[in-house]
Amino acid sequence: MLTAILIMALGAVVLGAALGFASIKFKTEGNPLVEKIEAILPQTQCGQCGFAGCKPYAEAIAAGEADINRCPPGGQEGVAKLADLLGREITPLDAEEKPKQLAIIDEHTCIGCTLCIQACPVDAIVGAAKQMHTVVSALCTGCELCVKPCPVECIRMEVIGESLETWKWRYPIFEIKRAS
Amino acid sequence: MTFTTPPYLTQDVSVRRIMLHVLAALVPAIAVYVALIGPAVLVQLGIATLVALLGEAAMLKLRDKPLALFLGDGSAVVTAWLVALAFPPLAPWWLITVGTLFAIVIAKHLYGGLGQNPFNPAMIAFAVCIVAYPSLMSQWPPVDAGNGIGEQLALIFGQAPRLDAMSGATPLDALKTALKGADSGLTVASVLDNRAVFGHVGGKGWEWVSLAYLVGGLWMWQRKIIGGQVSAAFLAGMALIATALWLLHPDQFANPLFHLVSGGTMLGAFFIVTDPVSGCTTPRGKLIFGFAAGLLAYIIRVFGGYPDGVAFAVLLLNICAPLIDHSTQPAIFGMKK
Amino acid sequence: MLQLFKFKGGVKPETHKAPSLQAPIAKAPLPEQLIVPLHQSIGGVPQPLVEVGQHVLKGQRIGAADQWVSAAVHAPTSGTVIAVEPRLAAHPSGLTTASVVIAPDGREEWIDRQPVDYHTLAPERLREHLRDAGVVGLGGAVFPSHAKLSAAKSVPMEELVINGAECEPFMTCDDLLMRERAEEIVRGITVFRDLLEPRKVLIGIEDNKPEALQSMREAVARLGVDFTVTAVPTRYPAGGAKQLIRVLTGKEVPASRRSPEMGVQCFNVATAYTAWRALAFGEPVISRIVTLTGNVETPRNWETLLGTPLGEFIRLGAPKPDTDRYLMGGPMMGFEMPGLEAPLVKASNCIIAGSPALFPPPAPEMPCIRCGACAEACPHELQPFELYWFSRARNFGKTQEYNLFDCIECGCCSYVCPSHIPLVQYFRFAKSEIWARERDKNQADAAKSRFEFRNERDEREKAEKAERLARAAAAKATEKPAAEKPAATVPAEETPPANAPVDADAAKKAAIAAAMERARLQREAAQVKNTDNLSTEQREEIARIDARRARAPAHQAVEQTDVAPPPAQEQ
Amino acid sequence: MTHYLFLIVGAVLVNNVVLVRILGLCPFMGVSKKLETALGMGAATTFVLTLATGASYVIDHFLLIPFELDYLRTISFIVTIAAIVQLTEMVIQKTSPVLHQVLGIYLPLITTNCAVLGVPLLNVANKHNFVESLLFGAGSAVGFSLVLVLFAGIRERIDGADVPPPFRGVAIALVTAGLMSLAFMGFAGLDKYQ
Repeated sequence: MLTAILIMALGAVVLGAALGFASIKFKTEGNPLVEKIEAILPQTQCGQCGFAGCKPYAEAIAAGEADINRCPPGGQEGVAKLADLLGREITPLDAEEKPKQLAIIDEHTCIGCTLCIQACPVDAIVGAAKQMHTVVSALCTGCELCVKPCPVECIRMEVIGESLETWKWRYPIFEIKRAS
Repeated sequence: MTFTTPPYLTQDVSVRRIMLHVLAALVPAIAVYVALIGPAVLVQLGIATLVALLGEAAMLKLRDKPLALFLGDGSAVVTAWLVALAFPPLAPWWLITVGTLFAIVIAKHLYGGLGQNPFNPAMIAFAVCIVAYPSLMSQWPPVDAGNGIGEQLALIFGQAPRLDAMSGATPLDALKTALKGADSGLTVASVLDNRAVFGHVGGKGWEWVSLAYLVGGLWMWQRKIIGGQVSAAFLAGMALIATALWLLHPDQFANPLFHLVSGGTMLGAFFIVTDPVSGCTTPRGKLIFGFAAGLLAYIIRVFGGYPDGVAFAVLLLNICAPLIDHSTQPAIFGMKK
Repeated sequence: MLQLFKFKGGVKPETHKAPSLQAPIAKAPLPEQLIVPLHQSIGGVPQPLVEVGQHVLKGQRIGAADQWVSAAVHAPTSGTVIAVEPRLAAHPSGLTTASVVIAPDGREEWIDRQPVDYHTLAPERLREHLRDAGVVGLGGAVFPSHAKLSAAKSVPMEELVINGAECEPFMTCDDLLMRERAEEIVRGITVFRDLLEPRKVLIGIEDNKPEALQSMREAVARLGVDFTVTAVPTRYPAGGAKQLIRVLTGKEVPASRRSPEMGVQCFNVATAYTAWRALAFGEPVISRIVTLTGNVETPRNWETLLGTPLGEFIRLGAPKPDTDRYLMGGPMMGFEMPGLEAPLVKASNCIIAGSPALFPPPAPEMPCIRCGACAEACPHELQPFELYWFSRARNFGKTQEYNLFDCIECGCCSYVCPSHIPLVQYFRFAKSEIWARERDKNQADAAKSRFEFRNERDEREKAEKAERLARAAAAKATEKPAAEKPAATVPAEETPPANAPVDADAAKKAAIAAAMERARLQREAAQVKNTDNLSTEQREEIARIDARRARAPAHQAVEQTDVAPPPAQEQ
Repeated sequence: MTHYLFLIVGAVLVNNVVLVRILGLCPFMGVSKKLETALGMGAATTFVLTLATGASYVIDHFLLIPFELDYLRTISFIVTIAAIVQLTEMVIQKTSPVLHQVLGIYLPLITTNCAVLGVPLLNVANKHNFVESLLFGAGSAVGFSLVLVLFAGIRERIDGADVPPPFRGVAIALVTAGLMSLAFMGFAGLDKYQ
């Protein structure tokens, strides 16, 4: 009995020492995964995931604190990509998927309060106090963060239409049933 | 808005046409087979076809796919015929039913149906049944058993004792059993000398069935339904190892010709390994696939525990196929060295 | 005899070329209206140079190339501009594109055409001249030709390949052009040769066009140039630039490289012809030869003004009653025109009237059985069935692993597919999805950097403000003793316990500082924010918006300033 | 020599640890969605398994048997394996963070992977000597990695297949594993020839 205890204790000590040594020798810092996750997120910085921007959300995902299905601009496809990266199951998006949008300021109503300028996370609104503002459409991510702060409700979101440059070939769908 | 897609020109090719060619290529072998064994073969083919079509229809219905289109493509019938030809001709009706259903439902439709099965359905049917019912699957009637049609039907539909009439085994099995028989001291030559069982080269009568498969296969090759590389590689793989071992120990190993014409070699070479869905598709991949399958088939039939190795060899290579394809991608235009 | 090489794959569909070869090229009559899209070539969108109501002359530039890879567009005839607006484009999408609509005056009044002797021009001027004459690849790819006319710096130009193969079924416009105007083509090639200085010039023509071969050989002999006119075996897509280069030179140009890097360049015969017309006659590209064939009573090749609406053009051939669609381009790679209002453009080499009998509706798509017929037919030696498998599953990463972007969309794979899978459609779908993703990704990256920049700026501003507050507090503290002395006798609450005053003072100072800050911001705010780091387009956009705002009723803004909350309120 | 060959062939193919002995299914199902991760997991398991068989042989023969402590065999094996796994995890985390993230939960799971415990116990049961133990361990590990990689290849392809919805994902993967197992039955008897 005693030998048994002794031997087990000896084993524990040896293995413990080895592990302790390894934990010092192979210490890791930082998490390169966050960057990979962030690269998948659409960078709208809209906060719809409940985090203050894409990076905090990426950090939360990497730490296992947040689900991967909370990014509406990324859509179901973003969820699939994240699931693929992280080896998790694909879950349905935790919100409604919206087409890509663009903020438009009605320049006749705008009073030049600059509130939307402060709200815009990507500096896509230009203008000055008491002067009308406008959205630089190429920079707008469609995050809707400027809509709420406007005191006169002059900002609306418009769905971006297709042009010849952005037109995409459709997925070939053939009605097999009808054909047969 | 719907889009029409180029090319607007079409030519007369279809899956149905390919499948009909395969069926036509099987006809000579079936004819010889019937002449040797009797109408039992046709009964088995009938059962398999019926079950396959019913199973296919049920699965299509369940999966909400167009029935007429897919039933008409002929792929289920091809599977059914291959199952029927791989099974012993006097096996009970339920055995072939189980096999065919397994092939159609599990090996084919669970993976999405036509074109998507990673394993050859007919070989899955054979493997399942030989593992589950080894004795029933090993009972091959001697070619000159002289059973009448009534007797054969009774055997298939289970109203006769399955004893003496079924005493035969395939030539391959007979050879293996004879050689392994305890201290028999027999050599291959002496065993094969028994013309009553082994005929001229590969088992009495069976050499003619094999020849018919070969004829059908060559016809398909000539009609460009099959490419021929896989078949050639398969036969080469088997011939190579058979020749090597035969030259080393002619007493222990049968000659390569015997192996080429016996068992499922020819059926496998032209109708099984040529299945593009579960096989390899790259030029080099096809050669590797065929060669390795031939090699493995020989190893399993000679050293393993089953009477023939074609089915298992093909299934094992099916497992490897995606990886072989992946690692043998041909160089594309402009990227060759 | 030139040694020919082979390319793998390819198909041999029935050519259907004979009907439209019966008659010589004819000049199409002036249509009632011309719709000239500004964007007719690869590259930048030309800016309109004309306004509604303006009278234009035939050949007058109406859209200027806006960057190096871009080509000008011209008025095809004299007349009045009646609209500059989006019109239906000759494009499978059915979308519109900015177009100049011209009502012809019927006088066909030319601009002052200035022939130039290209030998006197510096190569750079010559290229600009071609760009401003709107010379683009007329084989169908419409890549601006001047941008292809420079040799690579490190690789000497070895072969100049001239493409007269015309492998698409039905199409005969190049064939007739070579038969009738071989000399001008050869002269055009001479220009290209002088710019690129290749060692050899190889003209490849499919061997099913003996008349064209004959005519080109004669022209080459007549002009005494050492170009090699070679018959290449008829096999689709021998007229693909990469395939023809392969056949004539043995070189294979992969998708990842440009052909000059391999010492070879390729032009279509019609391009050489228009280049010569542009130089020797001062005529910009305002018309092209268009084959009108298929389900029509009188198939023929027409020299047609660009901008002719499809509806007017097809009347020339008298379509049969069962015609249900019109294809632009060949039956292998072309597309269905979205409507009769769509105009003919520089890329319109052929219009085929289709009927259910001529082009039967596609058979239902069956699953792929991996038979490999497509891989055998693929001239780029791809594995189309693998590409299909992953495109269908939207696994785009895998499609790129299998070299999706080397696909030239020739349609051979779809043509031979026993399962009737529209493979090319799947590949186009995958390609445009990948491109869209690339765009999104670039946008996301830009947004991210702007977001980070903004955050940094916020931090900096906060820090600066804190510093200012601290400085202000320090200043106040030095002032304080002086201010406090006279008030020494006031009640105790004015002089609270030891550490309390700091807090109270700080609060007071902060309030003052905040007020000052507000005032400062108010002053500063008159200046527009966020205007650094803007690209030219963005500046232009702002300029346009400013202009619009200038027109907007000014009083509105004034009235509403009253309701405005205090500006730049932070926290 | 042939004896060792048969031992290895037996361990890799005939008695494949996953498809015939049905051990170690957890990582087999979990880490076979992608080829790269399967390769990584295969390498990690091969490393751990070979090390574990060696270490457990040493412990068994120099500690447990001399002191007649065979009743502690299972627990001491588990502890040894756990330590080796922990070590591997640290090394992988340091050298390949992405692989570490991808292997995720499965890496610590090697600890309780029945294959890793099963092979040393089989060694004891079959009375393998040290070399045999190592070969058997390495063979089993190679067999595990082999089928894992092949399985990943098939799964990547099935991923694009039009599998009926109720069978998508793990269900069809299990069916596939079953059919692979069926195919591996073809090897039966190969290690017993003559």
